[in-house]
Amino acid sequence: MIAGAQQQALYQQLLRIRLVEEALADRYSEWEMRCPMHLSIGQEAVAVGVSAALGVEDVVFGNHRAHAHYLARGGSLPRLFAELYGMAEGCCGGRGGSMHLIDPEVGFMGSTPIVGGTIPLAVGAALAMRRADQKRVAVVYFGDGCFEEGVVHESLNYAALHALPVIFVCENNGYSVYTRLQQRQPSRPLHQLAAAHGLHSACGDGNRVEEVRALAQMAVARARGGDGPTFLELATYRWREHCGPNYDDELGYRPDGELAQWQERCPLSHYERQLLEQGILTPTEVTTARQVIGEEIESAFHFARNGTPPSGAEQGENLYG
Amino acid sequence: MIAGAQQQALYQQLLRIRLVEEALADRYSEWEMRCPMHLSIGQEAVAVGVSAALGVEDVVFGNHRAHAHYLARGGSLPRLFAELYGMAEGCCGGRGGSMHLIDPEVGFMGSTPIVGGTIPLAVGAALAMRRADQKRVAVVYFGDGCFEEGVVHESLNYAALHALPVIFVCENNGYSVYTRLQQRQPSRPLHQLAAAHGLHSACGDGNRVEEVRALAQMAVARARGGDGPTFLELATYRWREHCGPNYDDELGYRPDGELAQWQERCPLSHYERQLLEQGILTPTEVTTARQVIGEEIESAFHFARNGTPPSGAEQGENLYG
Amino acid sequence: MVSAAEQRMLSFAEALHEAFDLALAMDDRVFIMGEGVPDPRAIFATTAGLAEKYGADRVRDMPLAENGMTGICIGAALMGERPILIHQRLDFALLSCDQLINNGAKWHYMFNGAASVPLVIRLIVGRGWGQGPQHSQSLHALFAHIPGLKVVMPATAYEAKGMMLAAIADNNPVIFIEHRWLHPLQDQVPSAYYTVSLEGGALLQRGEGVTVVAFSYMVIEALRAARALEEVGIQIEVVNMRGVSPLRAEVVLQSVKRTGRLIVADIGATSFGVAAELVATVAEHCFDSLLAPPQRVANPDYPLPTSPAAAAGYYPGAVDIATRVLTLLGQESRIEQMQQRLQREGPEDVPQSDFHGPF
Amino acid sequence: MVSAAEQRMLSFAEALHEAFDLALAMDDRVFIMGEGVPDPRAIFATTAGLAEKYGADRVRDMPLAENGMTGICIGAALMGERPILIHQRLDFALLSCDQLINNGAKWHYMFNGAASVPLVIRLIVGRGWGQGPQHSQSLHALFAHIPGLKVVMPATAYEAKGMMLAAIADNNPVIFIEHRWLHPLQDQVPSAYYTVSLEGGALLQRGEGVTVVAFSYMVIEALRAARALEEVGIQIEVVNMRGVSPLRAEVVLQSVKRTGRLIVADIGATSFGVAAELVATVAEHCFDSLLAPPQRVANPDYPLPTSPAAAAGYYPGAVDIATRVLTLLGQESRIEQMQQRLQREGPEDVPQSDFHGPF
Ligand SMILES: Cc1ncc(C[n+]2csc(CCOP(=O)(O)OP(=O)(O)O)c2C)c(N)n1
Ligand SMILES: Cc1ncc(C[n+]2csc(CCOP(=O)(O)OP(=O)(O)O)c2C)c(N)n1
Ligand SMILES: [Mg+2]
Ligand SMILES: [Mg+2]
Repeated sequence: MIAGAQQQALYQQLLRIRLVEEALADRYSEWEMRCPMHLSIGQEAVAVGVSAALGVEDVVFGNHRAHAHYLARGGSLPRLFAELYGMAEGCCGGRGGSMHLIDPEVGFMGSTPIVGGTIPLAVGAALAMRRADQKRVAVVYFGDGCFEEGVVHESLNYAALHALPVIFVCENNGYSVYTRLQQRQPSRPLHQLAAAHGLHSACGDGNRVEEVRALAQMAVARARGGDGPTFLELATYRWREHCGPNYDDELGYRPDGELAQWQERCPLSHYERQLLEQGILTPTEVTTARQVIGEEIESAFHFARNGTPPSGAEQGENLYG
Repeated sequence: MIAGAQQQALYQQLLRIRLVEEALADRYSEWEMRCPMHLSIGQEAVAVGVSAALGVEDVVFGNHRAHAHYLARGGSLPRLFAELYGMAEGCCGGRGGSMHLIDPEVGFMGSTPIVGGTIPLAVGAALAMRRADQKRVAVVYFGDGCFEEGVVHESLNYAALHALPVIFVCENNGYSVYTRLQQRQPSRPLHQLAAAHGLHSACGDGNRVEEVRALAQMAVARARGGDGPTFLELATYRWREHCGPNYDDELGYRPDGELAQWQERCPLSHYERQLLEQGILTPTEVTTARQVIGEEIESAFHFARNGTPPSGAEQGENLYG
Repeated sequence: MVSAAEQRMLSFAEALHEAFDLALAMDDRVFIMGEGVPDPRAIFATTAGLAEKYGADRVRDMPLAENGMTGICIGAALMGERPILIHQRLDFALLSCDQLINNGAKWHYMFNGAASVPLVIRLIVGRGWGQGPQHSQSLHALFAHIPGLKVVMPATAYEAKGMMLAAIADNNPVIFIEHRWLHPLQDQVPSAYYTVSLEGGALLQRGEGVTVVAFSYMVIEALRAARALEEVGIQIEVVNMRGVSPLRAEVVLQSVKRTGRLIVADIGATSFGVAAELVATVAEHCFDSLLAPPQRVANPDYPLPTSPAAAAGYYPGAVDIATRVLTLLGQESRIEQMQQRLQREGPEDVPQSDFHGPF
Repeated sequence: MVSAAEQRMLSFAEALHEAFDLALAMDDRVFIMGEGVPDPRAIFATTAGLAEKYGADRVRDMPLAENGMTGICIGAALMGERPILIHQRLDFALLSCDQLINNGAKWHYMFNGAASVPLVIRLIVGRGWGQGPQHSQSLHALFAHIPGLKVVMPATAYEAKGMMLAAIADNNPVIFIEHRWLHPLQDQVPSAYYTVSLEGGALLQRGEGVTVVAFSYMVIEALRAARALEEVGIQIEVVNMRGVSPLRAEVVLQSVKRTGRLIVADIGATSFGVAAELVATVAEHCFDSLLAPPQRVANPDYPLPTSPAAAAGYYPGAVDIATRVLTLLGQESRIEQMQQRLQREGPEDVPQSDFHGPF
C-alpha cells in the first residue's frame, strides 16, 4: 500500500515536471535556448513512478528525452535551465544542452541522444555493482525505437546472462519521430521480445504513476534480491512535436483524435483528480503547489539567464581526464 | 515423401562434403593451404538438407565455416581448392581463402568471417526479390554465436516487418570457438527468441538430413508463398577444432564424452545405415561413391596445386567496380 | 553543355531532390531508404513528395538499425539494386562501420570482381543550434582512409545534383557527405540529367601566391575570403576538393606548383584529418615549388560544445583563411582590416538569422 | 631505474601477461574481458592462467557483441571500474565504433569532466597466414582522428608492459594496438611495476641525413634497415612513434631539424593514414629544415588479399625503408646491394618459419 504522503510526493513530481516543461516550451520561442529539445509532456508518470522506487544509491541513465528522467531523479533544476541556456553554470557547463544531462550527486549518470547509446552503459553500471557485491540498481530509460537497434539486444542478452541488477524502462509512445511503431517493427509485444531474451518482463500503463511505481518496485526488489534484470514496457504518449516546443498535429502523421484521446488519459490530471477525490489532496494544496513550483521555475530561469556564458577559449580543456 | 533418388543424392552430398573436408584436414599440415580454415565435419547435414530444398533461382550466403554451404549449393570444387591454395583459379582469384567463398553461377553469393556479417545481406537480397516480385528465396547460414550480435536482431526485425522471403539457418553447435553457449547466452531457446521477433520459427535435429530438408522445404514454401521469413535452429556439433584440421579435445574445453556422443549421431553414417537398411543404397554403391568422389577430390587437388600463383603486382586491380 | 534557358536557381537541397526524382524515374533499381525519408519533414525536404510519387516501396522509411540496414542495402545492391541510404546525421553512421568497412568497401575486391555494391550513403553533417558533441561530427576522414569506399563532399547545388547522379550511377559504395549549412545555398542547376565526376577537385579561381584547397562548406568560406582579398587586390587560387577519396590531387598539385603556397580548409577535426593527406601529398609532390610551410584551417581537436557561447570560435571560417593568406604573403599589417571586413553579422550558430532549429 | 639483476628477457606477449597479472593484483577495479580471454588459447597466451588466479569475475569471457560489450565496459568504467576489453582482431572493433566514438571518447568532455572513462581497448592487428581482407586491417588512423581517445602502438616487450600499465592507470579510453608479429619478439623487461608514457615517440638511434619515424611493427623493420645501412656506413635516425594520438611530435620535429629528411613507416594503408599526419606536421613545423620531399612507406590502398602469392609485396619492410633512405641520400647505386642484404629468408607470410596458423 502507498501512503498519502507518498502519493502527494508523486503528484508534486508530476506537476513539477509538467510545469517546468510547459514553461520551457513557452520560452523556447524566445530563441535563447539554442539547442534541440525533446519534451516529455504527457509521459511524466514513467520517470516519476520509476524514480519513486529507487534509493539514493541507485543510478539512472536517460536518453534524448531526458528532462523528466533527470528531474524525477532529483537533478538540479537551476543547473538544467542553465544548461539549456548554454551557461557555464549548466550541469555540463554548457557543453551538453538538453540532449546531454548529468547530475552524479543524485545518481543521474548521464543522458545522450544516440538512440540506444546509454542502454549498455546501464548494464555496465550494473556489472560494476554486481562485482562490488552491492545491493544497488541501475536503471535506463529508452523509447520504443530502441528495440530496433542491435545494441539493445546485446545489452539484454548480457544482463540476462549474468542476472545483473538493471532495470530496462521502455517508454513506448508509439512513435519514433514521425514514424509509427507498426512501420518499424512487426506486430508483436515489445516486452515479450525482452522476455524471450530471458529477462523478467512486464508491461503496464505508463500514464498511471502508481502502476508504474508498483512495477518499478517489483523490479527493484528483484534486482536487489539477486534475481536479475527486469524489462518494463510502459505505454504512454508524447503530446508535442518530437523535437521542439510546439504541437504538430497539423502535420497529419498521427491519426485524428489520437492526441485528444491520450490527453484525456493525462497522467497528471488523472492523478490530481484521483487524489482530490480520495481527499489526499485539497484544491488549496494544488493551488499552492502550482504557485510554489511556479516560483521555483521563475527563480531557475533567473539563475540560468543570468548565468555566465562559457568562454570559447576554454573549450579545449577537460578533453582528457 | 522423399523418393529414393533424392535420398541417394542427399547421401552423395553428405559423403562428398565429408570426404572433401577430411582430405583437406589431411593435407593442411603440408602447410600449402595457408589460410585459416574452419571445417564443418559433423555438421554436413544442415547445408545438405537446406540446399536440397532450394531452386536454382535462390541465393545463399555463408559464414566463416562455409565449405559445406558452398559445396552443397553446387559451388565448384576445383575452384574451392584453388582458392585454398591461393591460386588465381580460385573462386576469389586467391583473394579470399577459406573464409571468403563465392560462386554466383550457382547462387552462392558469398561467405565471410565477420560473425553476423552476412545475415543482413541475405535480408537485403530478399528485399530485392520482393521488390522485383520474384518467387525467389534468400538463405543465410550462421552459428549460435550470431545471436549475440545486434545486427542479427536488426535483420530479424526487418525481415519480419516486411515479411521478406528469407530463411535464417542457425547451426547451433553449442560453441563459439572454445566458449560454450551457456557462457554467452542465458538459458532460453534460440528459436523462441526469433519467434518473439515475429518470425515463423522451428527447431530440429541438424544431424538428420531428411529432417533438415523437410524443415527447409516448409520454410521455402512459406517464403515463396509470400508468408515471410522463417528461422530454423538446427542442433549439431563440430567434431574438430574451431579453426584448423585437428581434433582438439585434449584442450579440455568440452566435457568428456561429448564428442563421442555426437560422433555416434554422425549425420553421414546414420544416413548411410538407414539407406542401406531400407535397400535404397547398396554396399557396392557406397564403395563406388567413395571411389568416384575420391577421384574427384584428387583431380581437384591436382587442379589447385598446379594453379597459377597470382601476381602480387596485379592486386591493386578490381578495387573499384 | 546545357543552354542558359534551361538553367534555374535551385538550392542544394532542391538540387538533391531533383536528382532523386530523376534517378527514381529513370531506373527502377534505384530506391531510397532512411529514417524519416517519407515523413513530413522528408530529410530537410530533400525527399519531399517522392514517396507519394514513387510509392512506399521505392521511397522507404526504415527502423533505427544503422548497421543492419546498411547490410540490407548492401545485400540488395548485390542483387543489382541501387539503394540510397540516408542518415540524418553522420554521427549515426558510426553504428554501421562494420557493414560499410568490412563488407561494403571490400566486397568487390575480395571476391575478385565477382559482384559489386552500387550503394550511395548520404550523411548529413550537423552544425549550429546546439548540435553538440554527438550531432555535429564530420568524420569523412574515417571513410576516406578505407580503400574501396568513394567519398565525395559537394559544395554547390550544381555539384549536389551532378555528383548524386554520378554516385547513383557508380558501381561502388559512395559516401556522400552534405554539410547541413549548404542545404539552403542556391546555384544554377540544369533541369536535365547530368553528372559531375566523383573524383578530383575543381579549380574555382586562378590567382597568385596562395592556393586554398577547401572541402564542403569550407568552399563557401574560402570563396568569401577570396572575394574579400580580391577587394584589397589579392587574387588567390581556390580549389573545391569535392572528390575526397580516392584522392586525385592533380588540380591541387598543379595549382601549388603555380602559387607555391598551400592552405587546406576542412570541416573536420584537424589532426589525422583529410587536410593532413592533402598537405602530405603536396609536400611529397610539390616539394620544390613550396615557398612556405603548408597550413591547415580546420576544427580544433575536441568535440563541439553545445552552448553557442562555448562553441564560438570552434568553427574556422573566411576570417581564418584570409588571415592565413595574408600571413603567408607577409602582409600581416592588413590582417586587422581584413578581419573587420569579414566579420559575420548575426548569431554564429545559425546559417541564416531566421533559422531556429529545433534540430 | 631498475637494476640489471631485475631484468629478464620476455616476449611482447609475456610482457603483456605480466602487466595484466600486476594490474589485477594491485587494483580490484581492474578486470579483463574479451572473447576467449579465459579459453585454452587465452588471446595468444597473453591472459593464460589469469582466470584461474583471479577468478572468472575479473578475467571474463564475453558474448560476441562488440558494440554492446564496449558500452558495458564504458558503463562499468563510469562506476569507477577499470576494464580492459580485448578484440582478437582489430577488424571486429569496427562493430563498436558507435560506443567508442560517440560515448567513450566524449563522455568526459561532454559532461564537462563530471565523469571519466578509464578503459583500455586492446586490438590485435592480424598479418600473414592468409588473414585476408577482414582479419588484417590496421585502422589506427580511424581512432587517432577522434579527439578524446588515446591511441598507442608499442613496438617492444618493454613498452608493451609499461604502456599497458600506463593505459590501465590512465583515466581515459586508450586504444592499445598490437601488431601480432610483435608478440613473439623479446626484450629486456623489468619484473616490477613501471609505466611508459602514452604520449610521444622515442628516439631509438641518432644519426645523420634521414629520420625514419616508424609505427608498431614497422619499428622492427626500420631497425633492420638501420642496421643494414650502418653496415655500409650510413647512420640514420630512428624514432619509435609508440604514442600515436594525441600527437606529441616533438621528438620527430627535433630529429628532422637535425637530419633534414623524413621517412614515415606505418603498418596501415597509405592514404589518409597516420603517416600523412606526421608528414603534414613536419611540413608545417620543419619547413625550413627539410632538404627533400618527405616520404611514406606504408601499405597500398587496397585490402590484403588472402593468398600468400597475391600478398607478396603487400607489406613494405626494411628493404623499402632502406631503398628510400639511399634514394633520399642520392646513393641509388647502392640500392641493389642493399636489397640483397635485406632479403628475408623463408616464406613471407609468417613471422617465423615454424609458424603455421591456423589463425
Ligand atoms: C542512432 C540514432 N539514429 C537516429 C537518431 C535520430 N533520432 C533521434 S530521437 C529518434 C526517435 C527515437 O524514438 P524513440 O526511441 O521511440 O524515442 P521517443 O523520441 O519516442 O521518445 C530518432 C530516430 C538518433 N538520435 N540516433
Ligand atoms: C565480429 C566477430 N567477432 C569475433 C570473431 C571471431 N570468431 C570467429 S568464428 C567465431 C565463433 C563463432 O561461433 P558460431 O557463430 O557459433 O559459429 P561456429 O564457429 O560455432 O560455427 C568467433 C568468435 C569474428 N570473426 N567476428
Ligand atoms: Mg517513441
Ligand atoms: Mg557455434
